[in-house]
Amino acid sequence: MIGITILFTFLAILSVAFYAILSKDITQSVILFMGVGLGSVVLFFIFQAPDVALTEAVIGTGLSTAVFLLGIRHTSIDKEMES
Amino acid sequence: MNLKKEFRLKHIVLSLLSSALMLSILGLLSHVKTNLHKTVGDIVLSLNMQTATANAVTSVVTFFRGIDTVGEVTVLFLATTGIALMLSSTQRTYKKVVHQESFILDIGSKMLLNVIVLFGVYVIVHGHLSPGGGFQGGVVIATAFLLLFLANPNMKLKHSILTLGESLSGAAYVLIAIISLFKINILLGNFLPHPVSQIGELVSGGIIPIIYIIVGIKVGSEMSVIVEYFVKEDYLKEVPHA
Amino acid sequence: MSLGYYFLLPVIFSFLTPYFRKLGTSALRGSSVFLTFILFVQTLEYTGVSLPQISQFSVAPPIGIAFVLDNFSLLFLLIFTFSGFMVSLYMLWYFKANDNTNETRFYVFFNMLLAGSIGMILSCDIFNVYIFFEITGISSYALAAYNKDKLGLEAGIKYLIIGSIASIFIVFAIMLIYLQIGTVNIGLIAQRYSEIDPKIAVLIALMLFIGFGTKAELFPMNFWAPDIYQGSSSHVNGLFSAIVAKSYLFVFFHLFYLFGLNTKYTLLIMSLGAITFLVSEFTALNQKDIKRLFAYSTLGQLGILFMALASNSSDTISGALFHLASHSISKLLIFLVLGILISKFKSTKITIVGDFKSLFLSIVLIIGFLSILGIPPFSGFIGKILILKGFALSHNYIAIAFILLVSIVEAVYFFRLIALMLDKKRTKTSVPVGFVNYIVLSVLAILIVLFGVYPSLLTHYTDLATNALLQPHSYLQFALGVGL
Amino acid sequence: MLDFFNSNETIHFIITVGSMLLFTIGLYGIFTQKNLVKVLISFDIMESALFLFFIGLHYNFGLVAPIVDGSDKTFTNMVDPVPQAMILTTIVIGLAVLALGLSFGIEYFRLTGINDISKMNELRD
Amino acid sequence: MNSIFLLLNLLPILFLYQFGGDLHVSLSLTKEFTLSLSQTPLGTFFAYLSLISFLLVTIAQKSKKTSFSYYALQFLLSIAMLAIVLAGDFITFFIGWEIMTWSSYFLISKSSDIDTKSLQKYILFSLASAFSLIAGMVIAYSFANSFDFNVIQNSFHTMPFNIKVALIVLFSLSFFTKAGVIGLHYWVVDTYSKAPDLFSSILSAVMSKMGIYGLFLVYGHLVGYAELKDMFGVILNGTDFGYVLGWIGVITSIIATFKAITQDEVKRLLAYSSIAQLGYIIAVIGMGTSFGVAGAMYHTLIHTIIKLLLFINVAAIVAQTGKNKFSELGGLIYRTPVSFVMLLIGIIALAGMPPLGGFASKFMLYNAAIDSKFALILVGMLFSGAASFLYCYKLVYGIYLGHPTSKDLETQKEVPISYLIPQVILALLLVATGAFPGAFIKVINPILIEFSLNTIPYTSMGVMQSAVGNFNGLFIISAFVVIFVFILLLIWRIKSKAKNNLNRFDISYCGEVPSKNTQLHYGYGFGTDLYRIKFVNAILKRSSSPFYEALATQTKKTAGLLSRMYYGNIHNTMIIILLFFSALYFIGVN
Repeated sequence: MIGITILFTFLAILSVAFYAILSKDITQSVILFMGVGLGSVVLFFIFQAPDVALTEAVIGTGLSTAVFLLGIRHTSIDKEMES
Repeated sequence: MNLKKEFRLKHIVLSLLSSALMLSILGLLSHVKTNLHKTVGDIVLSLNMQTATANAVTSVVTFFRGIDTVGEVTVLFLATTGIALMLSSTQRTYKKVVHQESFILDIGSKMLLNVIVLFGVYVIVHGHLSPGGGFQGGVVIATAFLLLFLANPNMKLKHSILTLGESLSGAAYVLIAIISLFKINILLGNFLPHPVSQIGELVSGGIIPIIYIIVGIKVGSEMSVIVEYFVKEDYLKEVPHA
Repeated sequence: MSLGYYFLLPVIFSFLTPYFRKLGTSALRGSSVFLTFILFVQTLEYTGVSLPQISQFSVAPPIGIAFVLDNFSLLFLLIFTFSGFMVSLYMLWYFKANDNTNETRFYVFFNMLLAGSIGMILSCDIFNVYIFFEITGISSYALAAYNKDKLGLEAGIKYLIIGSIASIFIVFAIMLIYLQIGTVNIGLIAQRYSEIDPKIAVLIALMLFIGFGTKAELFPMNFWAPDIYQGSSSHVNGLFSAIVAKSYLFVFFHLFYLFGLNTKYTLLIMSLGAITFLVSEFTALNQKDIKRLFAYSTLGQLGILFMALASNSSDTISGALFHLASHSISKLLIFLVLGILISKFKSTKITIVGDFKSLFLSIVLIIGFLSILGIPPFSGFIGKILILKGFALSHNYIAIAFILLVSIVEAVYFFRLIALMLDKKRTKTSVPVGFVNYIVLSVLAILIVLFGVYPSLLTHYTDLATNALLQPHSYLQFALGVGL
Repeated sequence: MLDFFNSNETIHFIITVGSMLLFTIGLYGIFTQKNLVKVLISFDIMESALFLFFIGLHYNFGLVAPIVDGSDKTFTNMVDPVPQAMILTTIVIGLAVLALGLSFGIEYFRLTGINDISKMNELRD
Repeated sequence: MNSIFLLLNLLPILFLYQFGGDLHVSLSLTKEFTLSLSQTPLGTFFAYLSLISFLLVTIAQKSKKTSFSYYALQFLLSIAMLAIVLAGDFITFFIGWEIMTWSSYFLISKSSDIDTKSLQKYILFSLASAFSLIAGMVIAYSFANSFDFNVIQNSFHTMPFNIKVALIVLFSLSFFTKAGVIGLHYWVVDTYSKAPDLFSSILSAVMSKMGIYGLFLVYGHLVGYAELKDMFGVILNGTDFGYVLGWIGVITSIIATFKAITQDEVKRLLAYSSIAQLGYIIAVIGMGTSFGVAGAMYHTLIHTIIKLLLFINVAAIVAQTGKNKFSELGGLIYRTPVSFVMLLIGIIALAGMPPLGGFASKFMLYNAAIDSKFALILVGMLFSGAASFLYCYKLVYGIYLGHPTSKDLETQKEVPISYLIPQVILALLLVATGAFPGAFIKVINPILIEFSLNTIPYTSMGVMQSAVGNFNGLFIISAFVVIFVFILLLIWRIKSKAKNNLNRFDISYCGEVPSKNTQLHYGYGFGTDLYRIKFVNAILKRSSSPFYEALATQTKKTAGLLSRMYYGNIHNTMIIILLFFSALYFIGVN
């Protein structure tokens, strides 16, 4: 069961990461990147690493996504034009 | 058109190359030994009982590899300073955001703040007993502030307090290391009593929970500063283009 | 004093800088001078102590982490603390003469740059080395971008991206090492490195090579380096050239010899070093920006050092270490003088060298130039002749011919600058030097001359360092916790 | 079938392949993407891949997290805590570098309006 | 200031005299390097030569306003040269060599009409010479395990043949560059002509001799003429090696002589003349016979004296008139008669005419060629010697004879006495060396012993022994003095009768009345039509500068090509790093 979970989580992470890289919209790729973080959290949890999972949860998916989302407003041209 | 094609070609070649590289590395990595007889981790686990810390990861982070954590805290501190250097400036003025006072948002965010901060404190304080610790808890506290900022953009943090928390906790961490040198002649040693029988209790593990609390304060204040700078960047008055 | 202070003291000083600032700018500046002075004096004290020395953190290695000081790291420690002390003195002048809005932050980065570099050379735990690598890295990114102008920020971003690549390689290597051997202690790794599956051993070596080689500015990985130097302030370049690059170089060759890679990869690294030297000296010919020019010069000298340090023969390595020390001092001197000129003329064209009128500055600058060119009686000569002698003893005449031929190219642009300086037809403006700079620059210049005429002052340490590098037995013992 | 999936070799294989593929995706991102934010994301993906690889290979069936609860006070049959501690440290460092890079990017964009790293070429001969 | 430095310059001479030819000091620099001074007869000869030259030039500087740094650098230069000639090992030698290089560089840069290009030329050639030297010395070290001359000398015969050849070639290249052998002389003319006027004398008279010293050191001391003979074999009566050097020297002197004749600038002419004279020395230095060494050594001495005299003379004229071209000078004989006489003595010696020292040295040179039976080389030397009459004549005619070319030349006064003192001393030295050529045998014999060659028999002060017969300098000079006095009396008698026409436009008897702008002085055009002779034209047309210019252009192009790699695109840099990694990976792992 664990093996299958790992396999499918990896598949999910891979596809999300792939789309995060390919996506033209940066906001979208940041959100998708958060998906990578979420998948990692699951995997870390499965791997019996709750500390790392918690860290990845608050940092990888929480704070760094927030920082990215706040940051990309000021580093992309299309957003600049809107305001 | 031609250029575009070339560009795609470059991409295809590069991606093929990177996949070839990774596939070949993959082939190699199948040689990686997974069952080692005696890693440092095994020794650490066998020694961990002496530290009277229920969470072995915590004891590794704060004790066995304590200087790593000092370094890590320093890295965060440097990053914060760097971000402050970049995003704070005397020429920058922030515009007053027309902020619709929303009762629910206001009260809701403040209520949530308390809960989140409490959770953060819990995570920090129980770092040596359960998963979590100073880093995680500190970041949780920072996310509480993030929530607050999002709810009320005009809010201002008291920088002097944050700086105080940041500096003093950092200094305290180093001081603990140095005091330990004088007490038991080892830097960052566990000089407080930590009887093994206490394992699993809140007060156990000697300096380990203290260090994690200090780290929590430091990470919390630093992350809050980072969050504040990034949020404030939204409300810059001028957006000059050179 | 415990070795741990080398890291903990700068850290605590950095953490407390906001409060030093509140006491006044002089307290802030004074604190940094004080800190670097203590570190330097402490290092001088270690020269009289029997080495290696060890000081552990928390638990004894190989489980815990310890700082080990052997003769090889002592030499670097001397260079770093001395350079740090000189720069901190120089900063007394710099912030008086220039914009000091972000002075507090500068000192944070400066102290931590020093601490990170020192930690990198002292730590006997490879993951800990990685942490210090990041500390040094982040400080240098921030210092590169410190001016917050277009060029500085660009330099900072570029440096950060390259640093991230390097750190990914290093993390990967550390992980593979841990997976293979189950330890991150350098001593244990060195003992068991031969047990690793040979193909994975190659992969690990390669990743460490790319990681540290990129940061140490080895040829195909150094296209970023001139940009960084051009974008940053001149005194920061002095730090990069005298301390940062040298600390990566230290780790590179420390691991190179400890892990026994010297038998396999000597030729590769020597030839890469040679190419680095050739390409950067040629490229320097065309430069119009003074900082970029000396960036290429630094790259070139690092190329010689790579060539000589990888050569596996004790004579050459001893010479290379002498050359390294001499190069650190000379480049620091040059960059500090350039800092004075740039802050006066607000320009970075190479012509500023010909525009100033100050006998003192001209003399020290020319001493620096001649020393880097390896002309007696300055210290660079001894370094160069020792390296050449070492190559001669191993009958590596190609290396000798190569170094000498490219040195002529190097001479072209150095003497072009000197000719510019001596050109009487240019209108010269007098440049205020500042009291403290007289001291700093003359100390550096005197050291260059002193090491040139009385080299046994330094060769004593370089010989010891070479022995420590090539026969790392006692280092390995200490890294495993002997001596506690 | 489930037995096949529940062997150590299999999950280690899955982890190795999966994380290296993730790493490749990050590598591909670095090769092709020029937006600074995208590059930073690629770096983060590569780092995540490494973390998964490292933590995953230290997991074997039957091992538990290195935490004791009050009742059972022995540290046996547990996952190696040292890699976890190292990864914890690396995650935080990664965040720090990322945030710093982003702040550089913001400031640079404010000055020049450029977010493409291949167009940052004021610094040249 | 001048007197202080005069005294300072005296000090080393006294110091050297004090030790009386037996100075052996050593100072341990590091555990491998020792700085050692070890006096040899050869070194002593060159030491006195250079120190006395410096003293004389310092005297001449008395009336020229000179800064402290100039004097200090000049003193440093003299000490550096002392270190070179007294060095007992290569480290000392090289340190002296490099200090000489850069101190002279800074001295040259003090000139008012120096430009960056000439400075670059000078320093790059000097450094190339130094680096070739350093390459030689470390290669020698790799076999001898020491930089000490004696150790290298003892272990030289144990080295493999190709290493021996490499060493000889490297050292020769280094010293040839300093001496300005044709092809490597690219820097010489510009530097000599643009250096400060008095410093040119040191460059030409002393510094180029350091190259000669180096050649003597290598061929005579380190390698040894016997070893040279063993290595390369014998042709006619000299060594094969000497034959090659002979041709190099002769070609150098012929080309430089013709180039000298066509020059308009006084110092450029002297510079080419210097190259030509050093060519003679190089022509005989490798012959491996006593007379070869003696000839080279004697010519070294004489050339030093002559060039000091001429350059000081010219420097005085330039300082007095502010003009340094033949086309701007002329007719100074009545205004500066003493200078004229001095220059006359100088060129008589330079042309190798009896009775002065120049003749004795030329005699020795030809003698050496005859002794080795190198007939063609002798012919070449004679040809070049004959051609050198032309530029000697141009020198005296262009400056002193003919009509003054401008008004201000007519009111010139005699040059200051401080310029004249060294000239008089040097002229007397020329007379003395002409009169007592045998005295030199006493100097040369210890050197010949050092080189393990046969000594030249000594009969008396005035007689020079040679392979083709003796020549009695004292007799010749007495005869010449008698004749000279006779002619002088005759001239004086005629002159007292003739009327002295002082107006330079009073030449209307030619049927043409010159205007104010008419050039009346044609001396400067002397020799410019030589290109009509096909052979000379072939020499004059060719120059080494296109080669070096092309080299510089190519270097620049290469630099431009390489610098395109560093074009600041961080994205590509990343890709290159990763590609490099994969390349190494595929090579290393598979």
